[in-house]
Amino acid sequence: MGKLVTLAEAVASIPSGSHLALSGFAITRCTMAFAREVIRQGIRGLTVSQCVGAMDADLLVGAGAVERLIYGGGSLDRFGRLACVNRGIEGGSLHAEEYSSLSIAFRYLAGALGLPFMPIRSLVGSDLLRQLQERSGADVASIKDPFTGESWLALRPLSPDVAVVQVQVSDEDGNAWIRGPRWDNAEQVRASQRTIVITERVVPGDVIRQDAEQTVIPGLFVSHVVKLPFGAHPASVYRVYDYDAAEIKRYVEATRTPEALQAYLVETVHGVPDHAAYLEKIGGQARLSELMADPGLGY
Amino acid sequence: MGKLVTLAEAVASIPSGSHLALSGFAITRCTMAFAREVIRQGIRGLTVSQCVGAMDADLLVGAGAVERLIYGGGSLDRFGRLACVNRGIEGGSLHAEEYSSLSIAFRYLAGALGLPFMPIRSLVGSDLLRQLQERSGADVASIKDPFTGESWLALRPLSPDVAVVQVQVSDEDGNAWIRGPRWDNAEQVRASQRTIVITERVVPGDVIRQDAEQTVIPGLFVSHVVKLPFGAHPASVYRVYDYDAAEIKRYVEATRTPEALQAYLVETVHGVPDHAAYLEKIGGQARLSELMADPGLGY
Amino acid sequence: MDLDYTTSELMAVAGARELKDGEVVAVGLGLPVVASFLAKRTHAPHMTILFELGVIDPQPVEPGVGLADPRVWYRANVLSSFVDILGSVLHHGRVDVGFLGGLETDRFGNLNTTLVGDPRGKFRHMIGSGGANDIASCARRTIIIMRQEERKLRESISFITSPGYLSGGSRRAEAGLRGGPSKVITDKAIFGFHPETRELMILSVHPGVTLDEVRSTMGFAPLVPDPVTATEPPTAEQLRLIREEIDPERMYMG
Amino acid sequence: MDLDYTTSELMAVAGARELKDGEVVAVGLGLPVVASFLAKRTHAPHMTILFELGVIDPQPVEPGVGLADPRVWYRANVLSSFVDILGSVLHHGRVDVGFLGGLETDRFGNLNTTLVGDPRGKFRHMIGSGGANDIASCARRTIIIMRQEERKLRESISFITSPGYLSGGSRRAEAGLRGGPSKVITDKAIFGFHPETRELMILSVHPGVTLDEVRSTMGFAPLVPDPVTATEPPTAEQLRLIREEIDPERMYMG
Repeated sequence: MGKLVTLAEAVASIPSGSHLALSGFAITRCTMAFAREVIRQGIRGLTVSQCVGAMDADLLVGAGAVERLIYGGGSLDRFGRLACVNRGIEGGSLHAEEYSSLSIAFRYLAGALGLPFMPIRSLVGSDLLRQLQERSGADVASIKDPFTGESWLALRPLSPDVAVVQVQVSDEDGNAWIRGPRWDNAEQVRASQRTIVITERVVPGDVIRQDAEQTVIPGLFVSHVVKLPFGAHPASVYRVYDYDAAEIKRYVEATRTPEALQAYLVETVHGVPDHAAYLEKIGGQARLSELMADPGLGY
Repeated sequence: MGKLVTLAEAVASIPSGSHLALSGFAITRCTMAFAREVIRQGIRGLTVSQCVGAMDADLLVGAGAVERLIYGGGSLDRFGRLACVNRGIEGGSLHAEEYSSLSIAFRYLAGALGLPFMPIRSLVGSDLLRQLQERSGADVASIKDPFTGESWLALRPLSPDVAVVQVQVSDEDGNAWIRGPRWDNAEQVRASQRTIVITERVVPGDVIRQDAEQTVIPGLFVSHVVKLPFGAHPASVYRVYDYDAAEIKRYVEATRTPEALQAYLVETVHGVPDHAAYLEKIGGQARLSELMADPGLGY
Repeated sequence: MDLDYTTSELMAVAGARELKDGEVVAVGLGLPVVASFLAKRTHAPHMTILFELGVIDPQPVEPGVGLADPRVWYRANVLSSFVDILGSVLHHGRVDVGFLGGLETDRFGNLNTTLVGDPRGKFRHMIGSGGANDIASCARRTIIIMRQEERKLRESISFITSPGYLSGGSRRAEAGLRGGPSKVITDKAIFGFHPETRELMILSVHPGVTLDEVRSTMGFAPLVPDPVTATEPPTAEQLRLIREEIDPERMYMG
Repeated sequence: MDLDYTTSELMAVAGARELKDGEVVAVGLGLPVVASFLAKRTHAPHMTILFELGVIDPQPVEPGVGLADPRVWYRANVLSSFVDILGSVLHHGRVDVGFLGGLETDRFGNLNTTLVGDPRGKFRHMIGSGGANDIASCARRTIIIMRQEERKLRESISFITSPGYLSGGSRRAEAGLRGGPSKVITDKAIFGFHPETRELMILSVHPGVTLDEVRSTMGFAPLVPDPVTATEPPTAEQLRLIREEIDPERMYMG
């Protein structure tokens, strides 16, 4: 029952066509090494969901691994927009279902708690709702409050096959802490059939047990634990390392055209066998040392 | 805008007839000093809610302050049952609405998130549900899942006037940490119009800001902060002090008859002007020192 | 090691045997705690133990007076909330086994912990549900552990706090409830439920107990197999763990 | 202190003046951050600042590149989640002010951050909603801050990401939405909305800007009061706080 595996082994557990909930938010705690390995293994036809679209989803879309994206909009913060996602939507190759942050969070929450649907005040009156309603087999419906008779919008629960969550600290059973805000990650884990934890540090279970209020991910939800320092690079992991601004800028440049992206993928994904080789490629220890978080500031 | 007040001032903000959500669970983190002051000030006609009925609710019921109890059953663990609650139910003087732990938690959650109702699988087929349905203006209804057509039970949200929560640590604005399991407390705070925090320790805001993942109660929900060491006595506060077994046994004895209870109330509530005098009465520092939690074990 | 054992020890061991490795178990206090920790320390090391108030997989070093006692939370992996445990684990459908005690049960495994009749013909209010109704409604299966007396195993109970098979047959599924009770473990016997009628039936009688003793301490006639087998006694190692490690102060074992 | 000020500084100050002490404010990045921190350090010390991803009342010492930047979370009182901030604060109805930027808005304060037309007649996909739709739907009032250009203040926008007054009048309330936009702050003027028709109307024009300049940089004719008043300029203390403490690197102020 050992859950501690290599990244390649964890990724190999994911069939093409799966629905993945990814933990990234813009440029922080993105599952970047995981996304690169998914591309390397040729897994395709994925459905990807997250509240706010992030660099991990954008890279997977750019590499053609994603068929369907369920999200609340997103960007790379000041570095730019999600160029691959946007090109996919504009060209029609990506089936994107666009919500707001809360409506995705509520869909995860409904999935987490085993609820049949979730009422919400958002989306009403917007073209986001109009687009969602026009889809066949819509995931939105209207419902009447049995107590007041008032009409409400209802959202269908999200139940991803796998949540993939980049965390700071985990034990070997996947009991994991998340430092900083957790955005949708706790609900993603609970809504999903199972979770893959990608962790910067593995600590003995005794450490987790000393401060169990911090355990955002209980091990019972977790199928695989991957120990992978700098697993979010070039995104940041709060209290461990900062985002790599130069490398994100290079990504933004590379995603301006499909051709440039192909060259980038050859260099950073297909041309390196694994995460360790990737880290060497982008500058190795010298570069990574500069990204290490200040223990006081946390970034 | 100073929120830091005396217990008497915080209690004086509560009109008779209010709905209070209390933080106790059986014999831990019960709002005991608060309950004693409510009785002292003669506040009556309260509605009290909590997932699992605890010693704080039982004392308030015993003193005749409670008209209506919305709860999921409860006890004093091995020390005994909720004698005052049970006598009130058996004699018809207490209007008790009985649910399960999860159904109360879901009613708080719906109130917290601004949802019109909450679907649930529990209660179905039970006499708990039958009793609730027989009430006029029932807080349960049936609803159809708009996606599958399946029938579900729906619960009305709970929106207490005031949550009263006994915590370990708070700053002056009411940003508070809860150590140990939190049972329904986070949802109680968010479902309520406002919260009174009763805290064992007040720390500078800077301390809270160093570990803000622990902040279970954001100050924006809080109207009053009361610094009150041993505020839960004779119940326990995890990592601060243990329950006082002898004193709980004395309570159990005192609640066997209404007459004994009156004598107990005179001695521990009406006969002492405030919490400090209560602590002297039950044995003062000598007794309290024995209850202090072992820093390693937390109890 | 004294291989004589008490009926409490036999009940705890029988409960432990019902739990499989890797299962997720929602546990009430008392014998279910002993049974669960015993299973986890023997054949089911990867079992997950849940307490409703927000505790996962504690490692107590002292027994507690109830779920509210921090002794029972000691060295947990997770300290969270009702919504987390009863919502995202139990209500989601992830609990394999719910382990419940009860004051009264009937032929179909319905449990009463709310209102019991007293000799004067009045009702006494007891402890109500807590998480018991949720567990009985949402777990994949439930195991009931209780002392066997005629006034506890009744033809009909006065209040259904936690539903079993309701009035039997397919009534439970028709009400929209999954799961249902799989076993009732008493101090006299282990019972199951008939796969179709859902009536209580004897599976094994404890060593030293006669079939008549089982029948005469119940308020109704259970289904009886022929021949009746004997409950497997505890092993030396199981007894050692209970006595030396799990409940050395005999707090749970009475 | 140089009392000359940039239009960005004027916009931030105008935004800050809209916020009252004790209010709860949901903030997007950029000018809304500067306006909110400015208000909190001057007339509104008990204001609560929320970032959707789970951050309450941070005290940054360096500007960040966006909400995903830990610089922006520094010394927060609370680090939690979308469900906590957008659910139990915003959706519950506790947010007084939502502070939004936008790519395009129309006469009724509807906002588009999803699809904008490009010169070739195609649509370009932008950033979508994030929490903006939730804030526009659930806050008691919203304030929009954006640069004023004819292609940004349009007669009709191509996509409503975040609803304002929809097609005006009582349409928003009829759709079941509370609140609505109260102000649009641009680099030329401050606008409000007519209390009945909900059309955009000029409230004040910035010092040095003519009414014609305001009109000629919009795609439709706003309601115009007579006489037109001038926007109050920043104070020396407001400028000092922005320049020395809140955004010394001019990261938000452009």
